[in-house]
Amino acid sequence: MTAAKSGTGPVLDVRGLTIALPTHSDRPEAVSEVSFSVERGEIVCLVGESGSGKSVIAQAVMGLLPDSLPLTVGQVLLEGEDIAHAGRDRLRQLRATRMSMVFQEPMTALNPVMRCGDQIDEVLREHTALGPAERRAKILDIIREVALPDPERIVMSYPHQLSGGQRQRIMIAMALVLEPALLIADEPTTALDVTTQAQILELIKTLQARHGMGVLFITHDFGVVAEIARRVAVLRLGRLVETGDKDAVLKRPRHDYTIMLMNSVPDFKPHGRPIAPDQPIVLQTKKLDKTYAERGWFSARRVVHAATDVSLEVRRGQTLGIVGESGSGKSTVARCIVRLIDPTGGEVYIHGEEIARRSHRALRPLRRKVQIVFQDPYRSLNPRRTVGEAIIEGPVNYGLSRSEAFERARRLMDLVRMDAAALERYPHQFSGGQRQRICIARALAMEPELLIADEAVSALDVSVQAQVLELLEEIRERLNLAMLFITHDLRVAAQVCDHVAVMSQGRVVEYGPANEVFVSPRHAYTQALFAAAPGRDFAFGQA
Amino acid sequence: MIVKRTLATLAAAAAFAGTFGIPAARAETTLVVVPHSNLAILDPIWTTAYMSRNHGYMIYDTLFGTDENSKIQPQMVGSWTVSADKKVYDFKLREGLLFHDGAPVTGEDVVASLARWGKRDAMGGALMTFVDKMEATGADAFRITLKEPAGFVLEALGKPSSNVPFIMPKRVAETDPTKQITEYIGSGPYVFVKDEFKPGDKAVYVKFDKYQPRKEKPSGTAGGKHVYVDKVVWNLALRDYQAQVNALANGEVDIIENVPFQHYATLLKNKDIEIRKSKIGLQYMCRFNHLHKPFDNVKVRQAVLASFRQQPFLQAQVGVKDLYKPCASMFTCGTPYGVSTGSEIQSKGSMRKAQELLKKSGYDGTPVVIMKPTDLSSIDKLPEVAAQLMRQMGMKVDLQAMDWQTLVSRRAKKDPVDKGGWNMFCTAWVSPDIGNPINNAALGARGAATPWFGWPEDAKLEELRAAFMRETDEKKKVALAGEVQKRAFEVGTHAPLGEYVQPQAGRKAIKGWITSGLAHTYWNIKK
Amino acid sequence: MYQFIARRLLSTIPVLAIVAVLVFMLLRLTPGDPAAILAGDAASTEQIEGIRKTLGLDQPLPVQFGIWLGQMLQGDLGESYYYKVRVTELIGQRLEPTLSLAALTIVIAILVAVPLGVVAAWRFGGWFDRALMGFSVFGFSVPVFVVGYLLVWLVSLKLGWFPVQGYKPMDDGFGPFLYHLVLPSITLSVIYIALLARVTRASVLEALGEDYIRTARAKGLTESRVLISHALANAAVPIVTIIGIGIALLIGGVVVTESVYAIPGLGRLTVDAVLSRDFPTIQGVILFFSLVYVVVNLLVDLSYVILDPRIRY
Amino acid sequence: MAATGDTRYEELSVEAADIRPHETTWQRVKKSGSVRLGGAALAVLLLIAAAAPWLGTVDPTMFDAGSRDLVPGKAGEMMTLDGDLLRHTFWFGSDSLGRDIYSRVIYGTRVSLFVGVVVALLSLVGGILLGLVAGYIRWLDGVIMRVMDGIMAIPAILIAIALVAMWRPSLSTVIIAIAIPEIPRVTRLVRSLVLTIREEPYVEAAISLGSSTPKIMFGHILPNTIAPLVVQGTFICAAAILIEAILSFLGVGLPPEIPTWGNIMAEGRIAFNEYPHTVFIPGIFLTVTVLAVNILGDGLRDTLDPKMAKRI
Repeated sequence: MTAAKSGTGPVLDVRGLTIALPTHSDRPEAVSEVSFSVERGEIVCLVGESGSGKSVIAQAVMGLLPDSLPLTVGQVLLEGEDIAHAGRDRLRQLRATRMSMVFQEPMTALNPVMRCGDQIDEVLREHTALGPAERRAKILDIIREVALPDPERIVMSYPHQLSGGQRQRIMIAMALVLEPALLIADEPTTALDVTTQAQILELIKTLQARHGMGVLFITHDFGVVAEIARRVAVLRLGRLVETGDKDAVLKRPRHDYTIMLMNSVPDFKPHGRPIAPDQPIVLQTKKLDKTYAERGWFSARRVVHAATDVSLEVRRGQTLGIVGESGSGKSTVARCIVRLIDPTGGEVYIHGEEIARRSHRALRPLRRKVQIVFQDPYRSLNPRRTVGEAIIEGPVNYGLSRSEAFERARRLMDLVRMDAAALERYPHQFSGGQRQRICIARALAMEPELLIADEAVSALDVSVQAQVLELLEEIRERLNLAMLFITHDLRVAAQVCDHVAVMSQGRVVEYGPANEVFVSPRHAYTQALFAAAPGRDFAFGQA
Repeated sequence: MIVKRTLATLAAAAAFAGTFGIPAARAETTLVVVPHSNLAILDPIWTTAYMSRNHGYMIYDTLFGTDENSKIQPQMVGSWTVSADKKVYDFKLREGLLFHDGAPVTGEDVVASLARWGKRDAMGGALMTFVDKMEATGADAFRITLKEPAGFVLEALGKPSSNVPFIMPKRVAETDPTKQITEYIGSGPYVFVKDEFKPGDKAVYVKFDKYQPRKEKPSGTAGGKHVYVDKVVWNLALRDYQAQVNALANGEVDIIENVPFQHYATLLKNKDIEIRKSKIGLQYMCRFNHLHKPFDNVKVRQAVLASFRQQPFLQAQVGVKDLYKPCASMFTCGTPYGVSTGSEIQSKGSMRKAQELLKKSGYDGTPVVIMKPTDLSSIDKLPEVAAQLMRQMGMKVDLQAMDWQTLVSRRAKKDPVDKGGWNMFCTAWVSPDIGNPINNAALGARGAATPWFGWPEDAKLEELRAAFMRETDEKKKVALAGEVQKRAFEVGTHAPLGEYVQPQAGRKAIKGWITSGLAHTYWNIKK
Repeated sequence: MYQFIARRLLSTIPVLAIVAVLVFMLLRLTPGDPAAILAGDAASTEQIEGIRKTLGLDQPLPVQFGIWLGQMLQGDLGESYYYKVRVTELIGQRLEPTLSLAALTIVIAILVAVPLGVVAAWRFGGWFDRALMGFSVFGFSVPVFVVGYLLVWLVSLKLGWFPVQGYKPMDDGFGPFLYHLVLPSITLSVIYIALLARVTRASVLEALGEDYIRTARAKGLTESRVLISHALANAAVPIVTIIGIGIALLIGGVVVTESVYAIPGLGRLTVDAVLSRDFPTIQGVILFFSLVYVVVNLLVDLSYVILDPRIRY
Repeated sequence: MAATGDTRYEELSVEAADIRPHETTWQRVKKSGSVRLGGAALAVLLLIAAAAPWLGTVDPTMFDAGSRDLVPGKAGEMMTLDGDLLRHTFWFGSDSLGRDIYSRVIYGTRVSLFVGVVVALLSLVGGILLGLVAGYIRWLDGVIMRVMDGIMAIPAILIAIALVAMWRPSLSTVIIAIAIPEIPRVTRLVRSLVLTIREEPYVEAAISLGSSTPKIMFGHILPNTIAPLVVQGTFICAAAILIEAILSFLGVGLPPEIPTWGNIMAEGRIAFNEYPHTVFIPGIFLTVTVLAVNILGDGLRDTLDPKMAKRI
C-alpha cells in the first residue's frame, strides 16, 4: 500500500464499477461495469447527459453513496488501495487528505451558518494535530493560493457575503488544503456565469499543474471539456461508451452516441442566414424601464433597477436574441413585454399598439398575439390538467369551441412531433424535452405573432436542446413568426438569432445583427463575455 | 416503547423524590382548609355568599350566636334586658372586646354595623321595619327601640348564616351598603392577612392574640371561640374534588369542607380521616317561575308537586343513604317549625296521580325550560331528575345546561322564556336559612315585587307570613308556620326535595373541630 | 439592529390593537350578566340593577370600549368584577406558578426532544425514527388531562413519589418548589416534546439533505460533528420558531394542567374568570397571554440574527 | 412519436425524467401504511358511530339513580320514560347518575367525529375564501392578514373557551367556537400557496393565454392547493376533537347530558380514584380516534404533499 502510494500508478483506478438502482427504477443499474483511471497530474473529464450516472460515480469514489444505491461489483483503487470496500473510518481518514471533492452549487455546498475560515479549519482539526496558530497560517495560505482577495476578511466571512465565484474558490481551498492526490470536481462551474466559469476553470488548471494531482472533472458541457480535459470518458445510461484523449473523442468520435452528441453541440458562430430587411415590425420597446422598490415602514426605500432604457425591435420572421449573464435583466424585459409584470416606464408596441400601460381588460385582445415559453419544463404545465386541456385553454378563452380547439391541438401535436394520443395524458408522463414541445404547442395554439422563448432550452440536455432548437427554427420559418429568444448560452444564441442584444446590469450594451456582434464585438463587456465562453474556438465532431 | 419510556420516567422521578424529601416540619402550626368554594368577596354584609360568611366568622364576632340546638346564645353581648312592652332592648357588651387594631368595641360600632346589615339582609330588613331607633347608650352598651313588638329580634341578631350581622368598626360599617368595604378589621378570633390573600389561590388568617373567648363550651356559632393554631390557610386553588380527596388522604391538607358524596364511603374507611356530619343539613328545592306558562297555572304546579317524590332526587343527587332523608316540610325537619302540615299533595303523590292532575290542568304542551348548572356538583343532578319525572308525567322539557353564574344571572330575568327567561331551577339551602316563614325566601309571594326569583303572588300567604312576624308566642308561631306551609303547598310556591347533610372531612389528628352545619368555623381546633 | 428591534416592536402594535378589539367584542356580547353574578344568591332584582349601574354596564358599547381602551393604554386592565381587585394585581399574583410551569416544561421539552429529533433524523426510517414518530403522533393525540390523570394515578397515588396537587412558591425553597412542579411539567411537556421532536427531526432531516452536509462528509468529518455543527446548527431557526409558535399550544395546555393539578396560575384564573363572567379578568388574561405570545415570537425573530448570519435586518 | 427524421435522437437520448416509474397520487395514497392504518381505524369508528343504536346500547341520556356508580360488567335496572323497567348490563359501568357509560361512549363517537369533521370543513371553507381573497386582492391582503395575526396571537383554546362561554353551549356554538381560531391557519396556508402557485410558470402561461382571474384562481390555483388542504383538514379535525373534549372537561363545553367523551370524563373526574374507568375508557377512545385521524393525516401528507412532509 505504501509502495503504491509513492509509486507511479494511477491516482484513481476504477475497475468494473457497478452500482445498483432501487427496484422499480427504469433500469436495474445506475452504473454498469465502468472502468477508467486518472493518472497523476492529469484532468479526466467524465461527460454525459442527465441520468448518465456520472455523479453517482463521483459519490462512489468518495464513499458517499446513499444506502439506496449500493455498490455491487467492482473496485475503486485510490493510489492502489481499494476503497470500494474500505471501512467507514478508513474512508473518513482518506477524505480531504487523499481525495477531495468540489460540488456544483457553491451557494448551497457551504454551510451558511459557519464562517468560511472555520469551515476550512474543520478539515485541519479533523485530520491534523496542528495548533491554532499553525492552522490559521495554513488557512490564510490556501486562501491566498486560490487567489481570493483580503484573506483576513474572507476568513471571517459567512458564505452569503461572498459571490458565487468566491464561494467556489473557498470550496476549492477547502478541498486542497491538505494537498490530496485526487480532486473530484462535480460540475463545479455549471451554476456560475460564463466569465466566472472561465476564471474557476483557469484556477483549477493552475492548481492542478502546481500540485500535480489527478483531477476527475465531471461535466455535461462540452465547451468546458474542450477547455480543460486531457482525457475524456463519455457515459450514457450508466455505461461508458467511449473513452480517449480529448481531441480524439471530441473531434473524431467513433460511437454513434458520441457522434450524435458532438453534432448537437451548437457552434460558436452565427448561422449566417440572410436577413430580410423590410419585414413589418411586430414588437418594439422604447426606453423600457422596470424598477423594484422595496418598501418598508421605517427603512429607506431600496430601489433595484432591473431594466433600464431598453429599446428593441423584432420584425416578422426574424429572431432577436437577448443574451446576458444572470441578473442582467433579460428575463425582466420578456416579462414586461408579456405584461406578467407591469413596466415602470417606457413603451411597448405590438404591431404599433402601445400595451405597456393598458389595463388588463384592454390588454386581453392583444394577449394572444404574444406568447411565451418558459425555462423550466417541469413547472410550466399544470400537473393536474391533461396536455390537451392545457393546449386548448387559450383558444377556448378566445371563443373557439372545445372541439375546434382540440382539432387545432391535434394538428399542433403533429407540428411539434408528438403523438396526438399525448393529449389525453398528464404532464408527469413526459420527459423534459417533450414537455417543452407541449409548451411550444400551447403557445402556438394561440396563433401568436411573437413567440418569446425565455431560456426555453437551457434546462435541456444538449441532444434534446438541439432537437428543440431545430423545432423552433422550423416553426419560425413555417409560420413566419417573430421570435424573441432569451438565453445565457452564447452558442445557442449564435445558432438561432438574426439580431442580438447583449444585456448587462439592466442595460443593453450592444445591439446589432448577429453576424456583426459575434464576429466583431465592439463593447468591452461583450468582448469579455465572448472571450470567456469555454471552448469557443473548438471544432466539435470534425475530423 | 411507551411502557419503557414510562418506566424510565418513573425511575427518574423516584430519584427525584428521594433527593428532595418532604419539606421539614414547621415550628408554628398551620391548619390548611379546603373551603367548599372560592372566596371572592370579602364583605359578608354586601354578599350572601357562604364563603364570605365563613370569612366573616374568621375575623368578626357577633352579638349573639346560635348553638347546635338552634338556640340563640349571647356572644359579644354580656347581658341584655327587654322592656315590659317588649319594645325596648338594652344590650351591654362583655368586657375585653377589642378590634384587631387594638381599639375597643363600642356601642357606636355595633349600631353602625347593624344599620348597614339592616340595609342588606332580608331578615335584617324585616327587623328594621319594626325598629324605631338604634343608639349607643355608653361605651359598651346600645339600645334598640321598636315601633311595635317583634318576635325575632334576638333570632335576627344571632342569625347564623347569610347575612350575619357581624360587628365592624364604625368607620368601616359606615361604608355605603351598595359598595364593598375595603378594610378588613374585626374583633373576631383571627386576623386577616391581607398581603397574603391571593384570590383564587389562598386566604391566610393568623391567631388574634388579644381575643378573649367566652367561658361557655363552644357550640354552633355560640360559646367560647378558642384558637389553638397559629395560622389558618384556606386553599382556594384546590377545586377538583378528586384532587381534594387525594390531598387530604396524602396529608397535604387538613380539612375539606365539601366531601363529594361519591367519596364518602372510601373516606369512611380511611383510618387517617374523620368524616363529620353536622346536625344541621341542607334542603333541596326546585323553584317554579310563576310568571310564565306553564307554571303560571296553579294546577300544573300541583301536578308537578305530585310527581316530585323526593326519593329519586335524593338518590340521584346524594346517593348515600346515611346522608339524606326525605323531609315533607318546607322548613327544617327536626326543628319546631319542621311540620308536615299541608304537604300531602307531594308526600302522598304518585306518578299516576300527577298524570291525572296534569290532564285536568289544561296543560297545553308548553315546554318547560329547566336551567341546569354544570359546575355545581352538589345540585347538578336535580334538574336531570326533574326533567325525567316531568317527561314521564307527560310534559315537554327543555333542559338547558349552563354554568352556575349564568344561571344566577338568568334566573333574575322576568322576561318570557323565549326572551331569555326560564321556568324552573333547582337549588339547595342551608336549613337555618329557610328555617322559618320569615327567612325562607321561597315563601315571599308579592308577585313581581317578591325579592327572590320565581315571583309567586298570593295575598293570603303574605298575610300569614306577616302574622307570623308579629307573633311572639312560640306555640302560636309553630301553628302559624304550619298555616304558611299549608298555603304554600296549595299555591305551589316551590317543591321541597328533602334534606341532606354535606359531610366534611378532616385528618384524624384534628381535634375540637365544630361542624354544626350552621356555618364553617375554624376556632377551637387543635392540630 | 436597534432599528430593527424598534421596527419589530412597532409592528406588534397593530396585532395587539386587533387583539384588543377582538377581545372586547368577544366578551361584551355575552348573555351572562355580571351584575347578577356579583350580587350573589339571594340578591333582589333591584340590587342587581344597582350594581349594573356602578359597574358602568348600562353605558352603550362604544362608550364602554372607549373607557376600557383608555385605561388599558395606561396599563390599567380594570378591576375584577368577581374578586374586586385590580386585574393587573391578580395577574401578578398568578404569574409565578404559570411562568415556572411553562419554563420547566420548555426546558424539559428541549432537553428531551432535540436530541431525540436529531437522532431520529440521523437514523431516518430506522426503528428509532419510527418509534419517535409514533410517540410524537401519540403525544399529539392524547389529551393533556388524560396524561395528567394517568401520571397522578400512577406516580402519585400508586407510587407516592410526587404530591397529587398544588404549587409551592419559590420562596418556600427550591426543593419543594421543584418537587411540586415536576409532575405537572412532565404532563404538559408531552405534547411539546411531540411537536419539538417532530420539527427537530424534520428540519435536521432537511438540513441533512443539503449540499453542505455532503461537503462536510466529503471533508471526512465525524458523524456527530456533521450532525451537530452542520445539520443542527442549520436546523436551529425552524426549531426556535416552533418553540415560539408552540407557546400558544403551551398556554392551552397550561389551562388544563393547572386545572388538573390545582395550580393557582393564570390558566386557572382564566377558567374561573370565564365561569364567573368576570369580563375585566378575561380580557386582561387574554390580552396578557397574547402579549406573551407576541413578545416571545418577537424574541424568536430577534434570535434569528444570532442563529443565522444570513438574516440581517 | 412521430416518424420524422429525428427518431434517431429520440432513441439515443433517453432523458431520465423520473427514476421511478410514475404512480398516480391515488395509488401512492393507497399504498401508504399510515393511510391504511389510520383509515381502517377511522372506518371502524365511523361504523361504530353509524351503528350506535344497534350495538347493544340504550338511550345514552337515560338514567336510573338506583343503578348509579356500577362497576363495569355489572347488571342493573333502568326505568324508561314510558315507565317500563329494563334490565341492562353495564359493560363499562354506570356513572353517578346511573347512565350507561358504554352507551354514552358509543354515542360519543358520533359527537366527536361530527365535531371534528364539521370544524375541519368550516375552517377550510372560511380559510379558503379568506386566503384566496388575501392572496389575490392585494389591497385586502393587509387588512385580512392583520386580523388573522390578531386572532392567531390569542391561544386557540382561550378563544374557544371564551366563545363557548359567551354563547349558550350547544353543538353548533361549540363547533363554531373551535373553528374560528383554526381559520387563520388555513387562511395563511391558502394565501401562501396562492402566492407561491401564482408565480408558477403554468399560471403565468395561463395569464398570457388570456384566462380570466377567476378561471385562474379556481382552475389552476385552487386544484393545486387541495393536497395540502386535505392534509391540513385532517389535522384540524384531530385538533377539534381534542379541543371539544378539553372544553367539556373544563366544564365549558357541550351540555353534560350530551354523551361526549369529554363530558363522560368530566363527570368521572369527581370520583376518579374509585372509578378510574370512567376517565380512562373514554380517554382511550378519544386518544385512539385522534391518533387515527393524525396517522391518516401523516400518511396523506407524506403521499399527497411531500414538500410539506419535509417541513414537519
